[in-house]
Amino acid sequence: MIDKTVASLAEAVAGIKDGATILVAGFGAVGAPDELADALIEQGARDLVIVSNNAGNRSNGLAGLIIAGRVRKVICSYPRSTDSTAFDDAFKAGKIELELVPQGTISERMRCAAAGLGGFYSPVGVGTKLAEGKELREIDGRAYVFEKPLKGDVALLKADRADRWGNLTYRKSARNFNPTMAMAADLSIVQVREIVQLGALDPEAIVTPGIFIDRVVAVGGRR
Amino acid sequence: MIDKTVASLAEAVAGIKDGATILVAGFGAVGAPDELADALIEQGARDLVIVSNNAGNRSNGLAGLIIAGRVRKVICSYPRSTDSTAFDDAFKAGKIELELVPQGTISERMRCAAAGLGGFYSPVGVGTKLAEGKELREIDGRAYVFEKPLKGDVALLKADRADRWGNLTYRKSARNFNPTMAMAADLSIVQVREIVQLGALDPEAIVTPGIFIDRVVAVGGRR
Amino acid sequence: MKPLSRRQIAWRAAQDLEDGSYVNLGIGLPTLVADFIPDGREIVFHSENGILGLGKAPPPGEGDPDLINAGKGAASLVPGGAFFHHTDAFLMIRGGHLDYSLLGAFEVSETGDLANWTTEDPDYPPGVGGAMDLAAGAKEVRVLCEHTTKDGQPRIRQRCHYPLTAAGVVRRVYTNLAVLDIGPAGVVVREMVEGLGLAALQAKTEARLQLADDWRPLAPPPL
Amino acid sequence: MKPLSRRQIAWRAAQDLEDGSYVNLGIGLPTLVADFIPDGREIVFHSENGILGLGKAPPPGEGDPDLINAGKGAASLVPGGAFFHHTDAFLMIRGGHLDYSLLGAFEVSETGDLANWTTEDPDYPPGVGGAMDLAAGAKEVRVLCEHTTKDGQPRIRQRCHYPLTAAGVVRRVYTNLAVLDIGPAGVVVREMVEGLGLAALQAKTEARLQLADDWRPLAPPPL
Repeated sequence: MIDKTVASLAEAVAGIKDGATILVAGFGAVGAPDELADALIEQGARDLVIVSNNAGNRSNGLAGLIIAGRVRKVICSYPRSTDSTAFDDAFKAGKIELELVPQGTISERMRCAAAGLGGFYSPVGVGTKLAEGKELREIDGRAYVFEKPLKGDVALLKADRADRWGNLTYRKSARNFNPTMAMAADLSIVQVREIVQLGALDPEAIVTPGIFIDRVVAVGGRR
Repeated sequence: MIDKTVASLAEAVAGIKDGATILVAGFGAVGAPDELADALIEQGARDLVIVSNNAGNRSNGLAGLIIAGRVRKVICSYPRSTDSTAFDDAFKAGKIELELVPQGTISERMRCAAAGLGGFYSPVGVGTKLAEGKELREIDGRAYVFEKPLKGDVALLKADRADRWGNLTYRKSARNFNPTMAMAADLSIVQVREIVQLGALDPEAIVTPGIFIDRVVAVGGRR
Repeated sequence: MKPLSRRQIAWRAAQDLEDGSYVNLGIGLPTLVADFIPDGREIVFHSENGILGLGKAPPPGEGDPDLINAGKGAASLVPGGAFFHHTDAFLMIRGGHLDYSLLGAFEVSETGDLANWTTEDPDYPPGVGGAMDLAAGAKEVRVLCEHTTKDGQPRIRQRCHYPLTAAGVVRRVYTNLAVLDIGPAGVVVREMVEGLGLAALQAKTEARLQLADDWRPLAPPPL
Repeated sequence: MKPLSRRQIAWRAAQDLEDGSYVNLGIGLPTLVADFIPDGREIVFHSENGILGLGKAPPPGEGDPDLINAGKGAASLVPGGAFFHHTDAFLMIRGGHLDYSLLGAFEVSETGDLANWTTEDPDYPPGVGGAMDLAAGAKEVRVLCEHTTKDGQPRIRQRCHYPLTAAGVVRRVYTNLAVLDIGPAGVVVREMVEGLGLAALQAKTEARLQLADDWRPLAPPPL
């Protein structure tokens, strides 16, 4: 029997290794797996490379990992926000590395890894600082930069509902990076509001099929 | 006001030009826009390049276009079936050109066009006849072939329900190539069972957002 | 001579959005455009975090925490709106599916180069977000900005001094003094505020200006 | 010596699918595997046309015309199943998300090359379908086939004579005479039908065989 549900947050993040590349979903605070990130602090893994759109808010989730000194590098599109002090302080102190990637390029590079492709040519960033050092190629008269797949050892995700197979649905704009990151990691872990019976999710409306998910933990929360 | 609905099949296929590249959805007979293809026969465009998974069944839809002599070339993964006599006859008579592309590569090449990318590296087909003449590249120790985007002038699609913005839902495995082809053509035309009020489709369960759709025509049919 | 207010710049840009357009509004000044769409026009607003049909900000306290816009403020969805994931949101952007991307700018060059992502302030980590994707992908990129910086330096330049977001993409600029088109003929003044002559406008502009034969006064209503 | 029936070959392959596996069954002989999954194991079957959780064929007349399998026969969905589009279906295949791809074969070489898509019959147009994707993408590719052709020619060869589907991908072969593993040590016989010696098996095999120290009799139940 397939049962990907686990009983606790500690069990959900068990076994994550030092030095792991961790995809952390969310756009700002929305759709961000804060409880899983908190559990990862407890779990103790360090020297992490984080792939995320932002770099954490206040002291929640990802910001907590940074404050705890567990993050070696952040690959993201937009580290700054009004309350991104954890990252800002670590960055100014030279304690954290930053690799800036355009937002659509981050998600496309993760999808590329998920799809088993070796890379793609993107028009985004051509002629800018962020394309420096990258292979340039003209295809049918337009200039492109070569982008490589971006894969995670682990993905930390947040969804609304799940079943024991790991099928997922989301709420509104909390979907954001979750479905792509779910596909792009070796170990995909999701926190959900609610676990439902197998067969209760509409097969036409499942956004992330369970094949991409390894562990599911219910954390409750608002609907 | 945005109203992509049109009153007739004739209006739905109006203006399609001779020589056009037409993406025709469906996997076998399921999800195939047969009524639109029939209307295209009436409309009269010729010298067409068809991109599809199969090459038509009996005398329906795409097969009808072939029988009517309107198709110059078919780009597909699997032309043969027990009832693909229209294509088989034209092929044997040397009246139609065939470009064979692996099934996943066809859909990925269309998505590539839809996503504004210049091409991608795929492991599929490496070392086979279907990769002959294609650029080969080794990336991180694995061999890939370079695949270019595949774009349509027109997409002929079939969905279950639509609203006047062109938002679409599908039924079961009739989804197949429809969502990808919808994104990959300059003019995307869909036949649907039913047109519903704007706002009646669940925004979490819309599969093809209306931005990709240009014309919607209701043809009724079973639910 | 009375320069436009920020709301008047937004009003002017809104007048040019045709009924049925799909539009992404950048953070800051472009966001105001949504408030000035002429009655009777249905415009579909796209948000990079996976929304088509972005509606107005809800009354304070009535928002859904899972529904935010690209600026991470509370948002709403209009009937006909749809949710999707980040990779699809950027497929829409990069793949040319949006009619207009309206962006803010630090600088625009006379060849349409755009600089709007970093001033290289050493006190803060840089952030690019979706800026490069939005600048590279839409059918047409338009800029809204003040004509000069706070200390009077021109923003419309022969060449950008800040790092580029994208090269050669901007087609129209709305400022507090003028509406400018950028094309093969260079920078053409289509509208100027009343009481301002070409010489006076040129004095505030580094790029060489040409006056359109059919130029008109830029005269928004009081707002 | 009693060769296995087709159903017995399928039975043998089914025994090796662990509980919780995600599996794609190729058209023909591999399709039979679904009938022989040992009790208590939950296996999720994938179909290239956008289905996870493919169930048994419905009773005649009770199928849904919109729900078919890769062979275009009537199908069903099990509780927990999900529908998705073709590009996602092949992302799962190409991206290594399937545990097993079970395929038929014309020939397999001693280095794991697979030929199963064309015999270059000049009387028919060629078709590749999803064969190359399925052979290139799954975590493990296994083949089910008769040990020899109808006229007694070996299918397990030093090198394939028919055009390749993929090079170096097959890890295990189930035939009516044996279970063979292909790896760095070459082709290793893990099981043989009772009454057959290595020399007799070698006589029906072009590739050089080695007998595993712990080889066992291949003895399926009567089916």
